[in-house]
Amino acid sequence: MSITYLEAIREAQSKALADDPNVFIYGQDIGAFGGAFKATKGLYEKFPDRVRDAPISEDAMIGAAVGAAIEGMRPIIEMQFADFSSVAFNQIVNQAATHYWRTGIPCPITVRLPSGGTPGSGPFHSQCMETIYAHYPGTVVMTPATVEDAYSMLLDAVAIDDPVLFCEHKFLYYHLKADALPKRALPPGRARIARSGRHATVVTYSAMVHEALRAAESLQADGYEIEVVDLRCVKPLDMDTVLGSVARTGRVLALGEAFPWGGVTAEVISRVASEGFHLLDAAPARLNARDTPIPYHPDLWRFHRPTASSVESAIRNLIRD
Amino acid sequence: MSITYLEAIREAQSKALADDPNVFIYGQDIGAFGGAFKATKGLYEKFPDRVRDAPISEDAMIGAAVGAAIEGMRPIIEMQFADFSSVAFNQIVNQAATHYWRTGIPCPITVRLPSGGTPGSGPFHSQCMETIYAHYPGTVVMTPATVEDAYSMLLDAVAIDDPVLFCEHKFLYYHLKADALPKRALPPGRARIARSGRHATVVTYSAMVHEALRAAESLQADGYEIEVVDLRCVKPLDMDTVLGSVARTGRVLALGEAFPWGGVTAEVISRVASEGFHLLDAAPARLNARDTPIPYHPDLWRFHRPTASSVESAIRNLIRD
Amino acid sequence: MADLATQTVDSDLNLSHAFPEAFRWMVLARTFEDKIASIYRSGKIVGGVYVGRGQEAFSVALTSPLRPGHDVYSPLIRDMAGRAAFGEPLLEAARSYMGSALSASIGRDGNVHRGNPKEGIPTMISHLGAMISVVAGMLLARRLKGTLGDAVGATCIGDGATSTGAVHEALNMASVEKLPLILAIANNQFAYSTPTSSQFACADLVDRASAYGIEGISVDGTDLADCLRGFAEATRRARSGGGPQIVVGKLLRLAGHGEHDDATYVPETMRCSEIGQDCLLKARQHMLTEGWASEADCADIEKQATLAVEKAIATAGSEETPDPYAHDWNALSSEAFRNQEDAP
Amino acid sequence: MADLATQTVDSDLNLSHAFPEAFRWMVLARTFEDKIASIYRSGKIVGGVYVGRGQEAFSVALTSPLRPGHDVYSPLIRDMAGRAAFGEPLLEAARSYMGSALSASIGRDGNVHRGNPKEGIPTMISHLGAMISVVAGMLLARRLKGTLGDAVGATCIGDGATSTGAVHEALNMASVEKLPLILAIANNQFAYSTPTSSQFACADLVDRASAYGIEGISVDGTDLADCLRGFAEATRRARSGGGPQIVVGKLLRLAGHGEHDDATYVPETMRCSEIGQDCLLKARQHMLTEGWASEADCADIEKQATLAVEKAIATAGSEETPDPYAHDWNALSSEAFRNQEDAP
Ligand SMILES: Cc1ncc(C[n+]2csc(CCOP(=O)(O)OP(=O)(O)O)c2C)c(N)n1
Ligand SMILES: Cc1ncc(C[n+]2csc(CCOP(=O)(O)OP(=O)(O)O)c2C)c(N)n1
Ligand SMILES: [Mg+2]
Ligand SMILES: [Mg+2]
Repeated sequence: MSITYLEAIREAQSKALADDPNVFIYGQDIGAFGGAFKATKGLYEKFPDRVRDAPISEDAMIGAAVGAAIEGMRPIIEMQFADFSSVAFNQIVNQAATHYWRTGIPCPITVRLPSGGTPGSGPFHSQCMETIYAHYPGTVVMTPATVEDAYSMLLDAVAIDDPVLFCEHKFLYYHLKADALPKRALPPGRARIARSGRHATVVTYSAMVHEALRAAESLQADGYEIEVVDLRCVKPLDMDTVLGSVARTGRVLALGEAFPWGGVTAEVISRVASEGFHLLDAAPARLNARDTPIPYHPDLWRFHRPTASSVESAIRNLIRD
Repeated sequence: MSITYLEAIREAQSKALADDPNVFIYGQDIGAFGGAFKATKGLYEKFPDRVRDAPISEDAMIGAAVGAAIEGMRPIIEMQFADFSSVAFNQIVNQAATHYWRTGIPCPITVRLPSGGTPGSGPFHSQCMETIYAHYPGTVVMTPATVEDAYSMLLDAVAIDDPVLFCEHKFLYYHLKADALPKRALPPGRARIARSGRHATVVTYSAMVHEALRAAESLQADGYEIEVVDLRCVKPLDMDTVLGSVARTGRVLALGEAFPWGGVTAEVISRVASEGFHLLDAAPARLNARDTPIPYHPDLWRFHRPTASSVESAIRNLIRD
Repeated sequence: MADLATQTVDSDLNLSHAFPEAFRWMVLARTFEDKIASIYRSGKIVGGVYVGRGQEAFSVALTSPLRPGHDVYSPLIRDMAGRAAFGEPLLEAARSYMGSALSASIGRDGNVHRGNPKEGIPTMISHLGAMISVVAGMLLARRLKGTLGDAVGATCIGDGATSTGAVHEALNMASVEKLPLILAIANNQFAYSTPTSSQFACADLVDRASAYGIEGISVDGTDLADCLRGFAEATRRARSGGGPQIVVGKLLRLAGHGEHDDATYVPETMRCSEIGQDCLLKARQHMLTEGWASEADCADIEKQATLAVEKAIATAGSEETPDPYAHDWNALSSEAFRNQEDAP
Repeated sequence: MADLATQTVDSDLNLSHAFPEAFRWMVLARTFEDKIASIYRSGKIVGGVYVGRGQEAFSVALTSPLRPGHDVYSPLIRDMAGRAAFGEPLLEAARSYMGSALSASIGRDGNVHRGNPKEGIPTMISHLGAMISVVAGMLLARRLKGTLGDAVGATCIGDGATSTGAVHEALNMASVEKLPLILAIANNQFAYSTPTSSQFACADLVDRASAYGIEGISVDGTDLADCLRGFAEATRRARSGGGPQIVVGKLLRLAGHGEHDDATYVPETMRCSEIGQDCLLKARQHMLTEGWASEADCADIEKQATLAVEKAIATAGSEETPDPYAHDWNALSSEAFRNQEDAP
């Protein structure tokens, strides 16, 4: 058996629906059609009431999810693309994320954000919005990089009593495959050493984990052992794991696919610099996408986002330093 | 003569309207009423067509501003509170901020965001949103800390051919006074040494500049000379001035009033760590608001945001290190 | 009289019961808010104070047919009367304004930002229009869980808030799902300083109903009886499967936007017109005319209200204010994530 | 026939001129998009391909009464016909799909995301509903500058997009400002897979007009003559100070949502109903019936279209694709800020 990242998301939702009658999914075209990416395929047939097509009203979708959460349900909202959650930004950060703090009543909603670039998707179907949601208090922001995590972290997200932004990466949907679904997983909020090494640490998440792994593989040939930390969750950040790794390697590159100003990489590097300054043997480095919207043309796109080869040069600079 | 920060904003708008027939102001209650904070008082009388009351439609207000900019105008949009721009987030980051890049046609709009906390304002009338807008490519984000800058930077904002988020601080509106409006100013995007010193640098902006100055004043008594850098603009960031200061002091605290995850302070510290690692004699530090929504009760609020005294302790820790 | 778009009024409404009951709550709300306004003016309340002066009839009439504990009610800034009638303890309101540590939000939010979600009263955020979809979601959840029964969800907005995209999305969603949602639109002629002519171009906001294929009712917001009839009918329709309802009240805000605002932009002619009548005085007169109360009874109602208000304010004012050092500074409820994101 | 809410049709419309002209553009649009779809299926276009099959009549009719260079036109994803008629060079369309470095966006955006703001054609973003306020702002600016004259601004959305808050805010704003905005609503029965029954609950989307106090017209979207009459009238009203207009076309999307979608969710009965008729075949038949063209003329029009399309695609396909190394990676136009925010 072989299961893709996308199938893992579907299986997690299927299990969540089966296990808890309070779970329901709401989103555009997710019913009989099974979703723009087929992440809910077959679920409507099994749970016709609890897999519901929404009108094109992202603001109201999140508002309704908060209302349902108040009534004890655990809604999963599928945004058709993460980019369109911009229209629901207010309800996410001001309604959902503040609810527990204002009222003492938790707000267990999961917002699935099909994120990240793929060739030809262009500026409005490619965005990584983890930074936007992580900035606000009251959110948990997950960024699974593997099939196993896509499955187990989505189940975690539904179980968590707080609003979870689940940033699933579209580039990984079909290509990433695992042999089986995991039985056990790290607790949510815990990072993972995806590859161990001793010359430098790359701290990253989501699709960029794979670019980092490819870069590490390639540097192996030159005798460099690169450790790759997969954050899994960008808020909260598991600084223990990050600092533990930096303590071993003395060098760190924070790598992300999002826009360069103030994202996950800034938070990681500034925490490492503040909390682990004396662990550092060289200036910490960052690699992000370029500071423009995400281009449509595949050749521009490949140049806009970090790739194994740009990660490799960034690591080489870091090691040389 | 004495002029407040708020009056400086009004004067700048008055001058912009008088100097250029393509400038107009659009916002809720800004016409005959003169705005919730009276930032446009008297302007409607002078420019009745170009000082227009908008319906409560922040999304459409920004969309309309982009349309007007396409037609060669230079709209100023007043949000009643920065917090309500959350509803216009999509039009700001996806329509306005991408326009030049998508079309080659600049989009000269200024969005005035009355920002930041005051006692009793609570979670939805106190936010600092500079991080949210600075993350996206295609924006300029200004955060004036002085009466002079409120005036000259707002004129800059209107003159700049790109979308400018003008984060004016409500706490400074009435209390901050200057003797006269400036004739000359630093170029936009250039930071300013607000106080010079040699034991440590505080990099900050907006209302926090004054908390930093008070902390520096108090540390002076113990013989510590603290340099305070007022960023003025948080995007683009003037790293030359920041690094120049850190080169002199060897120690840096980044201070901001926004939420702690991934804001201006993260960007500043991670850049200093990356670009000025060898200038640092101690771990760089950050001080932000707490990671909760902004509380209503003044006693909680004063504890939530950094104050001169919490800044002072942060600097003491930094110097001790 | 209530102008009922498609059906005639429910003649079963027992005004002789509902009216005096509602009148009491109106008196209480007015008395409370007058007191709060005067404390505000004395500088003892920080932040904004927004009152429902002139809209008490419309506000109370929305909750009059509701059943606390059974229905959902999401009040807005001018709904002190409706809140009181729906069972909000006066002390809770007082605590919110006085910043008591015993307030529902522990002083985290103030004035009108209070609710009790577990009892069907969501806690409003400031962003106009944002609560309607929350109410829709509560009703949808109950339907999914099979617990909806004949419960309805009621909420209010002003003329200005009708311009928000949020209102449109929520009303449309509620009508697609045919939820028993009642939206009270208080057209008090102004949104802060902005007159309706700069806010919308339809002849009457009740014209919005047809855009959603739902029913709409217009009422005279200065007239308690008309308001009671209109909401009774809307509630009946919603309870019996008629889907979303809108009820538009014509009235005038008899105060500033907030107590800091002297509202000089409201034209004198409007103040002196029909619409500028004080619903409370009219209701009092009606009580006397119908013989539901004597002058002495009314005076007694007013006195009881004053006593209740004074007691609530005194209690709330004597309570501890929140202690930032002992405060729980966690925005997340999950045990695993608490105290993880402390400001560096 | 066009069902005009308040007035009767403008009988002055010279169909014998407008119809054949529009028909030509419909043929060109269909031919072009068929070709693009086939290139997509061969794997040579990356990204999405969305075509206007079945809506060419409605799309072209919107621009038929417009004057390029004078009016504003903001097309959406299914408006190849309208674009062509409004003067968009076919080569520009081809370049966008083929990712030519000479495309207006230099390959930064693709397929339908093209425009020419300087010529009154804003460049769409994907977020549904977001362009209407942009058009409103363009018209407002012209009015402020005194250059509006009798210009109008036209734009389109689908049935699904009517559920966005953005549409509501923009329509309301345009009606408050009484702007000459024409909104074409193509009710093609589906938003991706979602049928109108899950999207709205009003009987007809034209019922939205009264919510804004504006005028609405319904047309048969499969019938070019009806579309032309409806838009001619709406445009006349808008030009003559009548304020915003909505025109709702009933039709069926005769393709998948995108070319990746086989649209099996569209019921066979619907495909076979009146609404499922192909507007292009109907228009062709009408040309013959009215004697505006012979079979040979039509065949010639089709052949010319094929030649034009092949030429445009061949040219665009032979052009350079964007070179990332030589590309200008600046999101800001201001000289002072360029090359400052390079990815660290
Ligand atoms: C989205 C949004 N924009 C702006 C505001 C600021 N604001 C608060 S109340 C108000 C006026 C509301 O008018 P209306 O809806 O008529 O209610 P009323 O005050 O008359 O009861 C405004 C503009 C807000 N709260 N939310
Ligand atoms: C705000 C927003 N949400 C979701 C989408 C994704 N999306 C793109 S097209 C579409 C369906 C649009 O349907 P409709 O408006 O009827 O136009 P049609 O495709 O039928 O022409 C959806 C949901 C989007 N573009 N914008
Ligand atoms: Mg009002
Ligand atoms: Mg459609």
